[in-house]
Amino acid sequence: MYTEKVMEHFTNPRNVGEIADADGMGEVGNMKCGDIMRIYIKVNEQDVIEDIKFRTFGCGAAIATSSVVTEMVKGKTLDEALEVTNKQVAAELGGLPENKLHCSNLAADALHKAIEDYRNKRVAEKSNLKETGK
Amino acid sequence: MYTEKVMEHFTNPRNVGEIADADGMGEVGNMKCGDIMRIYIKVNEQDVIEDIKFRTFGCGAAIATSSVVTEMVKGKTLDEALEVTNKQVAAELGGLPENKLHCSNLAADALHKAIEDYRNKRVAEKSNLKETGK
Amino acid sequence: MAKIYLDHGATTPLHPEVLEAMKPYLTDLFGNPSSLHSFGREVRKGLEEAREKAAAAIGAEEREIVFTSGGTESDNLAIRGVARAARQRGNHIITSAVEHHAVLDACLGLREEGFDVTVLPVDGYGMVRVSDVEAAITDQTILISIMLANNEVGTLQPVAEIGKIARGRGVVFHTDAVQAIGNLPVNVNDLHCDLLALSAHKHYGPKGVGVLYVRKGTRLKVFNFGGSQERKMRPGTENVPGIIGMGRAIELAVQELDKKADRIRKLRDKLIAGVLEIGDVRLNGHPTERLPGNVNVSVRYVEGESLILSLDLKGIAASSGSACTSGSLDPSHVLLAMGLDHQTAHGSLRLTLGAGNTEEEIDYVLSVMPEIVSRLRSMSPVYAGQRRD
Amino acid sequence: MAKIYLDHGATTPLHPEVLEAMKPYLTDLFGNPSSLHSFGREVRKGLEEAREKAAAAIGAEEREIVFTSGGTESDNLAIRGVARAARQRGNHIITSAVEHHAVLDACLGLREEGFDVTVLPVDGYGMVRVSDVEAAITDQTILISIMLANNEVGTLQPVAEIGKIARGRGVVFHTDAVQAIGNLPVNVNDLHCDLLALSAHKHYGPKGVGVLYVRKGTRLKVFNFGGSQERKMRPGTENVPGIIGMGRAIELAVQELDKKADRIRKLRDKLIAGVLEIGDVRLNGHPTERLPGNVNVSVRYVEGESLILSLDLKGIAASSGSACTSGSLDPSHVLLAMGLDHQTAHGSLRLTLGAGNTEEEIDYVLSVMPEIVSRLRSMSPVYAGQRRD
Ligand SMILES: Cc1ncc(COP(=O)(O)O)c(C=O)c1O
Ligand SMILES: Cc1ncc(COP(=O)(O)O)c(C=O)c1O
Repeated sequence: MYTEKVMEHFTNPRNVGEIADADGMGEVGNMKCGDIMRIYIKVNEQDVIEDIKFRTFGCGAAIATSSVVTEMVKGKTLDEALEVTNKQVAAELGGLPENKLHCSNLAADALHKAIEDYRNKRVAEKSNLKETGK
Repeated sequence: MYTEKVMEHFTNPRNVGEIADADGMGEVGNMKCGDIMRIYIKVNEQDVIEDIKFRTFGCGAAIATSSVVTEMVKGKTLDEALEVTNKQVAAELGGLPENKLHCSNLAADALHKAIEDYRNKRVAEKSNLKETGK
Repeated sequence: MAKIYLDHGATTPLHPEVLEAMKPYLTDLFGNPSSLHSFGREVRKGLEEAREKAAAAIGAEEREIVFTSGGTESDNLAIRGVARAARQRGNHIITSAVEHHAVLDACLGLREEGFDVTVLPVDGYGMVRVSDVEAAITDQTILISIMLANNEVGTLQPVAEIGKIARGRGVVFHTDAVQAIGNLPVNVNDLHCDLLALSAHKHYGPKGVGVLYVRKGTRLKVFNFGGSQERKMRPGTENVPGIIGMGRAIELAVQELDKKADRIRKLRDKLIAGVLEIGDVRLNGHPTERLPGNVNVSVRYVEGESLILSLDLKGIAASSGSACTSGSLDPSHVLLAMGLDHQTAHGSLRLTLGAGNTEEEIDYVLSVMPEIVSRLRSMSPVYAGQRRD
Repeated sequence: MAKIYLDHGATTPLHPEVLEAMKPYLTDLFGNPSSLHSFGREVRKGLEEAREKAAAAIGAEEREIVFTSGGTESDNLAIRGVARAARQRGNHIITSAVEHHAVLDACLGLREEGFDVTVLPVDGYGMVRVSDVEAAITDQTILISIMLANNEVGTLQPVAEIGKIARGRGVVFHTDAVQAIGNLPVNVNDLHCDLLALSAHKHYGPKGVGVLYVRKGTRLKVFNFGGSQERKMRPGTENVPGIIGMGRAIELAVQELDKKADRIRKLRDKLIAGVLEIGDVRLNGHPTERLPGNVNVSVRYVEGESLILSLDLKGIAASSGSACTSGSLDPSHVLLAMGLDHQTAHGSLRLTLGAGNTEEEIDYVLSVMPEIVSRLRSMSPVYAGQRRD
């Protein structure tokens, strides 16, 4: 069913956990479908993802895609990270069973949400700074 | 499927053949159903079946019932023979498969027809005699 | 690595004596039972002996036994066969929300053909209330179908009582006994059922063969046409080795019932107690009115498939009612019908014990479970926030 | 006593390599292929390999193969499945008078549901005329079902031509290839068929398993509900050992085709020639366009079942289209459709050769036949009067 790489990531997931002072956090999925993924990122001055962690409630595919996406984008710039798609995540794992392609393959979406969250916060901060500077 | 006794009669049928100068002949069945039985009888002065023969086109049950009925009534009076039913014939053979009970189990009917034929002829003969005697 | 099979609810291995019984029919005794010659007659004899065994096992007559290709076909033949035959008399069917899909979907599919289907709710243990059945019957009701033992949570249904009511109201009654046979006594007269479905591979027989018991006088309209096998109720050359295997398997299932069920029940109770000790684990299904081999629990904060995969990596075969394994997007309809929320349903784990399991195996399972659960919980976003120790 | 099996048209023994392939799935590999754990995954792998083999054997794609419980189910699923799915487009079905009952009765049964069924006649050899098929098609025609090789008289039908016509007219085309596979090349693209039925036990595979080929894009409305096995076309736990056996059997059937068919054809021709020498015997079916192993003759003045019983007493297994063996009151519908009178039809004898038959066996059969025939003729009331030597 699952490829070896899926099972390897399921067995030894990379970057599990939370980042207490994360710059951005993204969550996708819902309990109805049985998949919830949360991704935390720490971004440096050069817009590079310095640290990334995840927590996932879900099946083997959900855990493995979460794990592999953190590995794929750690050290990448945000713009590079935004180019990663769910499809690429599945391909990186050597493919996923057909019935897992839609519901459990949302890790890239969670990542994008985390980046969005980070950028929204930055915008808010900047406007705060501006206001303060005024 | 068939009892041993059926197979024994099928393998070694008694009284196969014709009686050239039969006193009575009865035929039942038709080619549509695939069963035709013909029974020939020779009757003595005491109304006893002295000789009996059959020819049958048909399945194992048809041949075995023909054979056994000839055995059952040889040496019996006509009245006794008329009491033999298809059911008794089947019982004598230790039973027949259910789907054979109706189409292939007609030997008693053929016998009764032969007796009827004999009696009709006797009536005809007698009236001939009467006419001649007149 | 240890290989521990705890998925007897999904299927069981062949009993060695069942395989022995089948072997001649996989080699020399290959004739078609419909053939007149000796090759056919010998096989016909074996087939009819298997029918005798199946009949004897459930208190039926031989001619009331129809061999099918499995539980699914038996259920469909029963439900759709009765519905179509009784169409003139009424169009109402009663079933329950916790039936196997073979029953539930067969019933629901009939809605398209103008039937009115009542799907009865169950209580928190997954049990149908007899009073609900009674209240649902109308003068249009032609069929009631309620299973004997649930395949997911193991809950036993009050089938004998329901059967009595159905009989009293002149309604045909079908019961799916696929999971029950070999685990509890099954007698068609005690159950007052008109139809009863079995599947060999759930009781140490071969896959691809089942039985539909059809009480004499029960009218079915069949939907497969062809030869005159099984009194035309089930045309097609018979799965001879399968039927021979089914006959032997059901004979053994009944013979070994008491001995086996008691032993398995003890292991089950030990397993349940041990798993509950992990904490934040709830038992699904009835505490006592359940199959001797069934353990079904929900492990909070964790998803079922990931539990199964983790157990599999330790050599333990289990199943779950999570969406990921139910073949649909929703988790088990049985767990939802019992009132579980989605998270709890997704976190369900079914361990079903069978003849081959030992106490050592249970000990092993209990030794690895806590670690597996805590690893998965440590990854879970819902656990992190809501720990309740 | 000699034991000579000449009823391969009824069923065949398992090829020893088929049994070898099945064995692991009767012991260790017992998991349910739907299960996620290793027990299930291993079995799933075997199942999908069997599917590849079946697909390769007939030039299909894997996802076009549906495993069923046999030829009867395949035929019913094809015919009734298409009819119901295409109901909106039309209500006309075309089949032939010499189809197996699984096809013929499935079609005729649809009349009850408002379908219009044309049953095409055949010529004296039992062959359908392509022009008849063409002429029968109307704008209401949704399905044509014509078999590839006849099970009783062995006549091969012009299926490739019929398929081309059906394709051209946009009509779904089903062919029953149950008797053909292993005896002649079967390729779904050369035949232009959308559906094709197979049954393992006719080609040295196990009883109780078959295939329905469903060309992608062909819509079927299934009538069994339950699990999601076989893409929901055929729910229920799979007959795993059966499917594994089917896969291996069809692979072997195709591999060994040329070698086997030529040898059997020679034996067949010898047997036909020898039986015709008895006198007042006629060959039924086409002299050349026939299955390599099929001998079907009518022995005048003699009834078929009594021939079979007599041969059986000599250790020879044969069959007949006489009423006594057809399961109905009439003799074979195939022989009657070919224009045989009742007597000739009742006197039919079918000897079907297979992989294991030898020339010595044929010699033996030919040595005992004359005596058997003359004994039965000597008992026959129709012979006595009409001898024509
Ligand atoms: C309660 C119940 N009914 C019916 C079935 C269907 O049986 P099968 O898969 O053998 O067709 C099953 C097994 O899956 C079952 O557990
Ligand atoms: C041409 C043909 N079609 C269909 C069938 C039905 O196959 P089964 O009996 O395996 O269901 C048979 C065999 O009896 C056959 O010869």
